[in-house]
Amino acid sequence: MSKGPSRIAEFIKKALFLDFVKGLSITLKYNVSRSITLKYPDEEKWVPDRRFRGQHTLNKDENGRELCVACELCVKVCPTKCITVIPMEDDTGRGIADRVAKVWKVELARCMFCGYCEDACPTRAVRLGRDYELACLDLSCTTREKDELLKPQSIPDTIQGGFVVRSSFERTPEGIRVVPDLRMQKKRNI
Amino acid sequence: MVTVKINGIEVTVEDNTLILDAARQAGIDIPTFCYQADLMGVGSCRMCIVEIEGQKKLQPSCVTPVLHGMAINTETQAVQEARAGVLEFFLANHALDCPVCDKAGECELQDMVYRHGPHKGRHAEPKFKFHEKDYILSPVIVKNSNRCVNCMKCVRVCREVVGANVLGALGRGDHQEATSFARGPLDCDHCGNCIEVCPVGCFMRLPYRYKARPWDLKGADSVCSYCATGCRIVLEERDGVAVRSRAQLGVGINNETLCARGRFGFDYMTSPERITTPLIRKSGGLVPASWEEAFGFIKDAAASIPPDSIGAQPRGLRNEETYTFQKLMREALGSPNIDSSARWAHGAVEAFISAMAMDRGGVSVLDCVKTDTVFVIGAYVSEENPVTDYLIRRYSASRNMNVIVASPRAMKLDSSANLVVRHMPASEGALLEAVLAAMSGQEPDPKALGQAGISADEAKKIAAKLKGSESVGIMAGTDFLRYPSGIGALAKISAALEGLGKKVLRLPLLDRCNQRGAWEMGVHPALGPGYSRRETAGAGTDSMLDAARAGSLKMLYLAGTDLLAMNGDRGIAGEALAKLKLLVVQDMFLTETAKLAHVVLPGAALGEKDGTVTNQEGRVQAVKRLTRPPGKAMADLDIMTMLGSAIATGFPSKIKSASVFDEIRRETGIYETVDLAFNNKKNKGNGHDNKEALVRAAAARLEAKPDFKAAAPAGPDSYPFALVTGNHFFHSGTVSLRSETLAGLAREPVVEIGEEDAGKLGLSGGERVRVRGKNHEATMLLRVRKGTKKGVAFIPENFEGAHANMFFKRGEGIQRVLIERS
Amino acid sequence: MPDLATLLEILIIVVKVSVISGILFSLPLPLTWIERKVAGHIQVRLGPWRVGPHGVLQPFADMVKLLIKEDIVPERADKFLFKLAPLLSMIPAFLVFVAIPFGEKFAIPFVGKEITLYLSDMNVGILYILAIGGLGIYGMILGGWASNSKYSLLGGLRSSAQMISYEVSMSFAAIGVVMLTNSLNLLEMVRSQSGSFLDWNIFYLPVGPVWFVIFIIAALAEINRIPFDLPEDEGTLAAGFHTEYSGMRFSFFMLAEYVAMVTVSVLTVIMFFGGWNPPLDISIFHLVPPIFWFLGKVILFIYFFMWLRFTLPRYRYDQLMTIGWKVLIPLSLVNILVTGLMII
Amino acid sequence: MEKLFFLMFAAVAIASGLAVVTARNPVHSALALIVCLIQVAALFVLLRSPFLAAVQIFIYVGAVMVLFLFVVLILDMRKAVLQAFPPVKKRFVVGVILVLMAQILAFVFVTPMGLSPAGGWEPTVESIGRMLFTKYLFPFEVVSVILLAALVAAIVIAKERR
Repeated sequence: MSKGPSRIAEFIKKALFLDFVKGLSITLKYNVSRSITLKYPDEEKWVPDRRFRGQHTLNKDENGRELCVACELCVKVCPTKCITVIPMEDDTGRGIADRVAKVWKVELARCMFCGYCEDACPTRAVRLGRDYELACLDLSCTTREKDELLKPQSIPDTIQGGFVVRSSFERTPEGIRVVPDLRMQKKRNI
Repeated sequence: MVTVKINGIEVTVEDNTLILDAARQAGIDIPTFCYQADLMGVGSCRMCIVEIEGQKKLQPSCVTPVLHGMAINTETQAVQEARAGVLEFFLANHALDCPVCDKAGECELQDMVYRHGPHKGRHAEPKFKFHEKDYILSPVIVKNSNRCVNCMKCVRVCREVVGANVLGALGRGDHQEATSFARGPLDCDHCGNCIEVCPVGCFMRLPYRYKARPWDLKGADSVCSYCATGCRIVLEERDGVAVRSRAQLGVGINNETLCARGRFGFDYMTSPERITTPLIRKSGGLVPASWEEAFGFIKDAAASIPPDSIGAQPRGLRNEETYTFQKLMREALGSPNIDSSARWAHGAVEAFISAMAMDRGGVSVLDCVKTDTVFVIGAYVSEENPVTDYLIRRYSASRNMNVIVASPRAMKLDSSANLVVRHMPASEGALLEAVLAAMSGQEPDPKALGQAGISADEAKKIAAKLKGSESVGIMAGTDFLRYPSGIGALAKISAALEGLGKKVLRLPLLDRCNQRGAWEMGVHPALGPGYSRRETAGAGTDSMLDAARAGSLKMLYLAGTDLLAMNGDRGIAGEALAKLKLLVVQDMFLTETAKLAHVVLPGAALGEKDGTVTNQEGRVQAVKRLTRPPGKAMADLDIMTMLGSAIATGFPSKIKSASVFDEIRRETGIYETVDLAFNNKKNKGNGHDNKEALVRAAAARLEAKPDFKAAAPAGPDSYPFALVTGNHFFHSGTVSLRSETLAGLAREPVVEIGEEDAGKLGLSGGERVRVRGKNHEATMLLRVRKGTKKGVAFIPENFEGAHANMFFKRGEGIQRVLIERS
Repeated sequence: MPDLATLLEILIIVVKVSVISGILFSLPLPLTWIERKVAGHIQVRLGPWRVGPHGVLQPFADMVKLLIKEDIVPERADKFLFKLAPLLSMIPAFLVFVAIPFGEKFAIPFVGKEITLYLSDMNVGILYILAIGGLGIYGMILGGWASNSKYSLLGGLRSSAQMISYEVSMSFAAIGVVMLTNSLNLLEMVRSQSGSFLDWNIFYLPVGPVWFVIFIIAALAEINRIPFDLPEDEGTLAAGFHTEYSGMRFSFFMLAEYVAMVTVSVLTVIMFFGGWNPPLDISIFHLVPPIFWFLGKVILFIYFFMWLRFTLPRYRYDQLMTIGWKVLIPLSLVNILVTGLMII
Repeated sequence: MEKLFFLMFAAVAIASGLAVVTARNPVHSALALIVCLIQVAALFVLLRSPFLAAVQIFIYVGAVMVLFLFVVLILDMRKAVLQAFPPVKKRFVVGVILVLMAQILAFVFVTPMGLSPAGGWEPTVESIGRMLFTKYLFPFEVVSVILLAALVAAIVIAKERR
């Protein structure tokens, strides 16, 4: 019987729809609160943290030599078998060893961005970068060849990431592009 | 027999067994680096150390024999710590450049460290480096001493198995490396056995360098297609391109050894010169066509030709294909004229088969080298069958036995021989007659001795050695097929030895892959499958060529043979081929013969089809398909069946090679008991030998032993050299010239003479000389070989630039030539 | 031959019908936009943004898409019923507006002609609305059955069961209001609530709020809105009865649904919130034309329904039945008794 | 004018009534029955009894038929489903639809025209209520008792199944 009063209170609560009112008040509060949507791609763009795993990039050492020694460990470890490496011999000093990659190709359509290739790489040559705008209108962009991967990515390594920058949305004959303006950074809680 | 206890397991083994072998018998694995069963033990790596109860120090099990009552522990903590310590020391200076090392993934050091090793290094000091960059030892071998673990397997295999003796240890202590003299380029067989035995990435293949990783490769068991030794290889491909060929430890008679041809010569498969589409001669030139067009062309052209045709084949075709080929000729086309280009004396084949007892079943080469006396005659075994040479050397080194080598030319095997006899070319018959006479106690005929160019003493020595042995292995080679005059004597000496109650094992040494298989499949004018005699004998190669010259033979079908380059008389062959109304050539490359053809059908390489091949011993081994033939090229069996069904009714248009082999088993009888399980690596009974894979004796014996007349050397007496021909060490037929790697080892034609002659002529090796014969003259490089008989010059048959067969004319026998500086 | 006055009457009716139909037909355009915006903001995001400023053109884009989309009829469907069902669903939703008043009268300036702000002043208005409004269910049932798809069939079954269960309570709520206002005529109902907001039925204590709650809950269930949208429960039934529909036929269902929501809002306002009466009987409020009061209240309720949709989760089917039969119907019966006592 | 409407409604009512019994597919029968009931409701309107019309639609069309359909839908009628409906040519269907549209127009135009009630008695809710609770009290109560009995019977049958 000790539960009596509380039962009555429960009943009154139910009869007066207090729970509903509470829920409704919460949603009403959100309704009038500021939205957290990023106005991507028109105005803003999120610059990911360094730990973000986007499109692959191949690194070079400080002398500009390719770090990749074409050991194919990334190929071996890749769970989706999306990387193709064909080694070749080249002692012109292009790479850090005389074994360099003739072909270093990743099929992004199959990649699941797990980062195992990064872990397996003995020379830290391959890294998952921060470029995440990978869509295109045909299948041409689903594979990335070595030349493209060796180019620096749109966000330099010196930038820590984890913030929003202003950006502009450009339509060019080659396709559409989001150009971030890395000078203006603002932290946003996401 | 002694009984020892290993890890508590009692095992009874032979006296003098090594602890390691005893442990393996007991099913206990002891890790090793430097141990290899066939090589002398050195105990240098200390990986195999075990604890023997009662002994304070750990002992290397690969050099310590067991004693009765020994109690051995292989997995105590002391042993495990010691192993880890050994590995730690290896790693102290090991380059650890696994990501760029070709061996990574199949590296024994990697596996060992993974299993036994310290997983943390304590060496902080900078590693000692022998050199910064890998250096090239030979056109096929590249070396990185930084990875060496000093197991010395390479040195030992080079000395004990190959006999080249070009590797040794350089430096001392941790600066010791196994390499060539002063790290200079190697002058050896380039066989690459050092690469195969190297447990780490110290010796590496140069052509395979940085091509793939072991886990990329898909392999197919195959058999080397260059000579008739029948070495088992594993061809490996990446992305549909064959990149490596290797032997496996404990598999096949070759047992991890190969020669340069087998290890590096597979790249003819991917040569850009391969024919990828059928070609038809139209208005003078060969133009690409479809298969239907090609078959239609043959059908139309053959319609007006009476069944007088020929097939000739030696190389690259499987048993199934040769069987189907002769069936196609005999049954579908109705022509009895079928022959294989067995060197130059086609008529001698039957006699040779009989003399070498090939109709009495296969003889294992391992049995043959385990006899008391091995008599090698009429074959340049070191160059034509290098792996047979390895086997003789390896067994003769560890056993008490005689090796007799009789040959006009010096060869590598001489160093392992007890008796070397240099006789004149084409005088094997005279030599054997002299030996026969000596055996029966008579004085050898001086005329025969003079003809053979040997002394009576030498003949007596041979006779004495033969007489003094319980068992004799006679290895006779293709010289008997070039100059058949000695075949009768060969048969006689075998009979004489058998008459004395000795066990005689006769092993033919053949220089063409599946040559024996072709004969056994019935590619012979008078013999059918399984050496069964045909009622009506057809024409052999020589008579067919004569008929063609006379115009009575109008069509020729050549499968995989380069008749023009390999026939004994190029003049006759060229004339005959030019007169033909229809010449069909089925080959992988546009050979000189194929260039004359009216229709060229692109065939497949051995690694591109399934089937079986028979080696010189009569051992039947299966080959598996690794890659697909390029372009529109097809497996030869398919070509034959499709051609057969196109021009004859009732011929099946497609047969599986397995069902053809079943038919062969049924029809020939001699293949009935062949057990192909030998090929299966997983097969438990897979040793170095498998007698179940040897062919059985034929039901009917061949009795033909005609005496072939010895022809006197032709040419002016003023020409001092008797010209002999044979295979080049790196080349076998003309296919190997299409292998980029082998061509890189030897691209130019050479003439070889003895040291004495060279000195007399004032010539030295590497000079360009002119060789002048009665019929032909050519310019080539001079090679000087120590120990070759005076007055003997050798030209390899293989080079397209300088055809040896242009020096010869049929019926003239051996030629005299003059060598002068050009 | 009818005289001029009759013809004028007919003309006025035709004009009114066309105006109302036009408004109703175009109603989903702003409503979908508002709904998506409300959804977005309640979920702290923006909603449609890219088509036009703040995405206002998004509904037009959707409309174009629906118009040009392929009209798919499943092969083994009952073709006639399949095509009939969307119309069956849509027509009753429109027919309901015959009886709905939007105000009293409206004088057209400069002409001196007064026109009524309703099509028909039925003396059984409320009954008519309930009866015709209830017919919309056939569209769902037949559409669900004709599609020959298990999801659709289950959706149809659910909607019929749900409709039967809640029609009763809704009718009781209507009866309650009829008892309070003593009329079946909607105009009369509004008239009886004139005065300040205390005269509205919702404040007819203690029974007014109860009737209101019963009506709102039952109406939500009738028009298949969350938390009672089980017939088109995408979690378990793909899209319920309209799974197989596409293009225009699909949009007819959506149209009917939105019109039903408006109908319920309008009914709520008329029955409980004083119709077009301002909340306080003061002259400033009377300056505003009554139609604006009416529309303002309706819009508030439309917002309320959307607000509910993005606040409450969907009920389980057994809960739905429990609420209908074990709570609402007994409660209505008790409330009728109380109401009757109060009236006496 | 009224006669015309009456004939139209009556004809459609009879035709749809026939369709109810002739249609193979129960769903189609139900649909035809609904049409029939609506026609009857329209006839009530013509008889100046809008209340009865509304109740007719409300109860029969709105509730009873929904229940009918609910039961029918649970039946397994795969073969029946595959039959083409309606089993006549397209132009008949178009004709029927045109007639139905004409009826809607009739509804719209006829009802609010303020036709005077027949016989002076006005069938308002009030008068119907009065009649039910005075003159027809006994039948009303009997019907309600029968309904109650039916209700109880239904529950009993449903219970026994368990």
